[in-house]
Amino acid sequence: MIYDVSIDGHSYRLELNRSDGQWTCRLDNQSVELDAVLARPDVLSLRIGNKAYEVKCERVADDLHLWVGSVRYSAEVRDPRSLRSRSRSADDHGPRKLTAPMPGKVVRILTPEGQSVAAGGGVLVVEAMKMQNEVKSPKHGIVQKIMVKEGAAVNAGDVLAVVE
Amino acid sequence: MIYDVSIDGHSYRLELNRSDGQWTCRLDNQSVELDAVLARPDVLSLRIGNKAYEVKCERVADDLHLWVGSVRYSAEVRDPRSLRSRSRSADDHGPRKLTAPMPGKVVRILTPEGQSVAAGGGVLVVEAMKMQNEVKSPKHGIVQKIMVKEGAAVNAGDVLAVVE
Amino acid sequence: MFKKILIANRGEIAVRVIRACHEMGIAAVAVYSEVDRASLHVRKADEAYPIGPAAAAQSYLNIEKIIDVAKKSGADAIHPGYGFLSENAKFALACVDAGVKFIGPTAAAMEAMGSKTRARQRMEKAGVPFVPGISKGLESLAQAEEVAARIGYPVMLKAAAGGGGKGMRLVESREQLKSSLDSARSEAQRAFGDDEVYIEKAIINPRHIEMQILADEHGHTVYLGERECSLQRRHQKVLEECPSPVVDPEMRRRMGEAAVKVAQSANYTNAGTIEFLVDQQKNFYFLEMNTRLQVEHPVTELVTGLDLVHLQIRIAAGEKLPFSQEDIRLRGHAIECRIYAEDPDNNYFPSPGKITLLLAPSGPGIRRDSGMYEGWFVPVDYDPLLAKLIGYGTDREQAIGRLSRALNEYFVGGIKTNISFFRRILADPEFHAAKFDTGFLDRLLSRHADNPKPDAESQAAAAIAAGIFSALGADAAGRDERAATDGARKSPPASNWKSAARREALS
Amino acid sequence: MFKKILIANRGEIAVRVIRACHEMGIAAVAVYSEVDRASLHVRKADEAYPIGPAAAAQSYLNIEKIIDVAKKSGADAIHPGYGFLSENAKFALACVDAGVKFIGPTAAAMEAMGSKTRARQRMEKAGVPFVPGISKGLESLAQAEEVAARIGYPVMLKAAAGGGGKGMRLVESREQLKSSLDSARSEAQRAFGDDEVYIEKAIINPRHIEMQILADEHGHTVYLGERECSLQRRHQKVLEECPSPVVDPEMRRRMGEAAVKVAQSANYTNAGTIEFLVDQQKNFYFLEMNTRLQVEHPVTELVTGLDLVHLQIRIAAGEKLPFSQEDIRLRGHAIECRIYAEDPDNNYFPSPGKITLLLAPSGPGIRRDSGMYEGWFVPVDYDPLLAKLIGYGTDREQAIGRLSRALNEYFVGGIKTNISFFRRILADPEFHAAKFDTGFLDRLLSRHADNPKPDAESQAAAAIAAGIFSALGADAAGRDERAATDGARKSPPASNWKSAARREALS
Repeated sequence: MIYDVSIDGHSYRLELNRSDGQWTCRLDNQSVELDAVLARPDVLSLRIGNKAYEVKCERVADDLHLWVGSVRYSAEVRDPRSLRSRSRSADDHGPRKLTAPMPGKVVRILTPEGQSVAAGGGVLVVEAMKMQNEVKSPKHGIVQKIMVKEGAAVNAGDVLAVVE
Repeated sequence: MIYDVSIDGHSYRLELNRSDGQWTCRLDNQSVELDAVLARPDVLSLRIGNKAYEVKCERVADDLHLWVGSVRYSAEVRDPRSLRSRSRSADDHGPRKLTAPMPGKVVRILTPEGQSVAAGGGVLVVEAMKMQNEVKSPKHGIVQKIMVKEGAAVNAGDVLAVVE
Repeated sequence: MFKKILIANRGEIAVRVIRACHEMGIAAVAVYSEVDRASLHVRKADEAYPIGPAAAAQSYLNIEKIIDVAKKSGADAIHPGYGFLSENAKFALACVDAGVKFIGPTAAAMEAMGSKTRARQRMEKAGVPFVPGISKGLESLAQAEEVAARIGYPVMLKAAAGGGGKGMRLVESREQLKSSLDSARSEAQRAFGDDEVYIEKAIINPRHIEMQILADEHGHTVYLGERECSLQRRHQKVLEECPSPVVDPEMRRRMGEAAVKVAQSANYTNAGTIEFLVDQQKNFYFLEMNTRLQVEHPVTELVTGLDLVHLQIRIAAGEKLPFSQEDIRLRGHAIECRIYAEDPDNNYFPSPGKITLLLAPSGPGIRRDSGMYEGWFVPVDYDPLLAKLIGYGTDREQAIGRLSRALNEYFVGGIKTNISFFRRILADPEFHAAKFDTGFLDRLLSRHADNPKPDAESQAAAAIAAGIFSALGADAAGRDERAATDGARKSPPASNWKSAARREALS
Repeated sequence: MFKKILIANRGEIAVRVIRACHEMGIAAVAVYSEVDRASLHVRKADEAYPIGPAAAAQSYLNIEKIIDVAKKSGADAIHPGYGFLSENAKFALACVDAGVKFIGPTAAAMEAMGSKTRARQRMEKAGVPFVPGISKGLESLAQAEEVAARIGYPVMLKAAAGGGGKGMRLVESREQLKSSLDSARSEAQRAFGDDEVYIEKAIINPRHIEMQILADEHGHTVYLGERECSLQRRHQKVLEECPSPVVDPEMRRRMGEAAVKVAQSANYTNAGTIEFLVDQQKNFYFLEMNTRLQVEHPVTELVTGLDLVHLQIRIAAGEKLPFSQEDIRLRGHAIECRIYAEDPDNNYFPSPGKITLLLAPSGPGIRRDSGMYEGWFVPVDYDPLLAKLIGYGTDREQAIGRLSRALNEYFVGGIKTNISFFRRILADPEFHAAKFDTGFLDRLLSRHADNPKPDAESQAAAAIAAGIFSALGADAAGRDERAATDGARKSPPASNWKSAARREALS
């Protein structure tokens, strides 16, 4: 299996195979001596050579972060041969979905359907605990669809709008 | 649903029904005001009237214990209309299975197949961490079958022998 | 001693008080709003009563309902925790009327210290230093200009009923005074229903240091040492320590004696905290009194070896303080981190949701006071404080070392937390040198890109782990747990949103 | 200071030492046997090296392999924990040869104190009181009869190399002497490969009280107060406290000074413990010295405010003790419970297996040193100590209250533990009154049916809960977790059984 992995913006090409519980691994075409144990769901005990790492996986809505020791990395994984592909990379082509970053209530729509929005421009406002948060467009485009009404309760990861 | 429940040897007749997440409950024919929330698997937050209890369920092999606050009760539940019935009550009729109380190694067979054994008599010996433990017959009878050999590794709950 | 105590609160502080009750052999009565049925404080209580919808005004702030539960349950005392009704004099009076002991000061003492301007007047009489300015609300712009000219710019406008930075304005020059006064007044009116605003000299880069006191009902008042609370974000405390790195025994004695004087001037009883501003020359000025248990009380407990909640209960039960001032000794150093459900990627916006995985630190010198558990849904309706992690050490360096170690062990999956922020603070050389003031954290946060350069090896480990998690798929993911526990509401009922309570301004 | 320390151990003590390393900015190297790959100490280390099969003799006791890892990893020191190689003089020498610092005493000091008879000879010279008897191995039955007649029955036969109650016999009269001597000798030979047995007066209903010492490599030795270790089951400590309820400051000073004398007589360095028997008149007698960190060291840490592992590392790195005897003050009270995987329904037989649910206590005054985690498979191959729960309080009563509260919060699902046993101990009136000796627990366990009469309400709650768990079925059960983690081996490989290691005799 080959993955394109991006860690804090740095891209890796990762080749991983597993047989009999043993992993073989190549990272950017370098062979890596790997021993991995899933201690709990979302918690890996890794040995790379004789170095040991506990890696925890933080999944919140569409955000993926990995904690290695004291450092928290943002991560993106793309699996070219799988449907589990995930990417938020800077691909400006095609429609982009805007999702709720956390549970909350939609209090205001800033850019209605059909209007244009700049990259980084606010499309709607979600509120939790009386704090308000602008959901911004990742690209310049037209707000193709708003999927929620003002006042609607939303969950983390719900699609709120599509920018084309 | 009706259950026969035994707690530390004291028997209860329990009627439980659930609709819309609300429980109705009768205990020994007395109506009980019940509110139950499963906080985690095996952890119940109960309100009986306004009394609050955290009850934890300890399942080890065939043993069932319930922890209520600081007290640990041994429990047996029989559901007369269900296949999930479980009972170790003093029913001397029919064959009885002897199970391993914990993972271990069978180090000795005390009563071979075909021989008779008294209630409380040892049938085989299981060892863990160099400590040895006799598995005893719950009733007087004949050792119908020994399912394991000396030296075998067994897991908690494995059937070791049948006494008829 | 009391037989049964009602805890009029939720979250970690309700759990902390329930624990104290159980440790003393006292039954604990919980109250809970609709969204809190699966909360930890309900699990741990001996009795639990629903008190209404999520909106605090209709539940945790509803005096009538809480007094009603106290009567129904037969509780002989009420502990208010912090926030909610803890500094509400009407509630303290309602307890008296209902014949239930309020574990805290009298309504009269609360009122004496509740308004900042009235408290300043009292300090003036008692001879306790406070920041130069006036002790009454401003009557006019002209008066404001006159006072500001006299004490010198920069000056601070503050709401008399204030807290949490609301109705507060820094004014650098006379030109800004009018618009600042107008906006401070209207913000104070909106936040507290009271537009009284007063003026005082602005202390530049102050430290915020507070003194814990305890007073029994027999006239004995003692101080238990200070807490350094300068590490604040948006006027909210984030990390506190005891002792303060800048307070020496002589300064501690002077601040402590001033604090005792403040408390005695109001006939104060039970636990209380006197907050001081400290300038760069180590002059200290009375700021305000908090007439309740503080969020950060554990650092004092670790360094004094005392249990403040046990002592609050004993005092309220009429016992005398079991020690005198000379018996109190600070030993070692303690630091507290307030763990919030906040998104560090999104300007520390609240991050409620289901906790899918919880790895909790423990071991030497680590205390954890928590209101969360794995599988619980952090409700959107209240303050996002999840837990407090407190590190103790023989000295400050060891406390920092232990806390850093414990923060590396702490992990909350399914929601975002500010844990990584604390790692950043504890790794900061100026924090190690104890060179900070109340503006430190805002400056630290503005230095955006100074994350410690991750080493290439651990970054490669992250890349490999990301691939393994993808390869293992759903089996390796905590969030798709099969067991549908009730602690995890898949989706909060929409009605919660209509009534979302204001985040409590706690300090 | 060291840059990298190898921890030649597993379980909670390996985790505890790794934490200390990280707190001090030192990298930690773990070693692990085949069945320990998923153990917590491997997860927490910076480097981890496999050292062979489950059998301790081929892994954790294999000096060559461990020295080899030390060289390969570039570790500059080795911490042995307790048990395994911690009191092995050959290992300490092998470290010297390899140029790696052994964090503990020298091989010579270990050997001086390792044999009980040689240690007694040394005490005789140093003038430290020890139990009347002989300081050499018995040569004949006739000699045994002569000495027993002189010191008076009852007498105790003990293996010189002994520990954990093996090779030990209480002899009430001359008639029993021959058969007891024979069986003690053969048991000692089997257990320690050495049949040397000596004789001493049997102290009836003694207390077991030990004194912690620390000695740097510059000639300074201090004592850190005593630990009360009388609560034992089958000669294994179960619960320890600091201070001892029967030791007053004067007795502490005398015991402490005797302990320092013992240590100095052997040129002892690093942390060590001198065990005393105390009779009913509070006379104390030297029993033996443990030349390593004790399992129960946390109670001393909580009451002194010091970190013994940090100090062990500093001493080994050549630092001077950062305090003198006068600086050491005991404050408050601490009690430790050793949480074992043991079946209370089955005579405390070991209960290995998968931990399906883990609820861990925390909060004020609670320290938890643990080697387990939810989803982990407790291996059948080693000592079943899972964790230590330590409660601290301003006084003994508060420590008991907090510990009782924390024990009610502690729950381990999937295996059985001795947690309920501690609840029983802490609820016992004689324990509260501190009226106990080394026979207390065995007497408590023999009083079979004195479980606190459960109240009808909580028993009814149990019945209802049992029904609800049945009704909810597998969804409510923790043990059927879908995610197949590697920490949980469904079935231990059969080969483990062939090589099951002897449970370490620790005290």
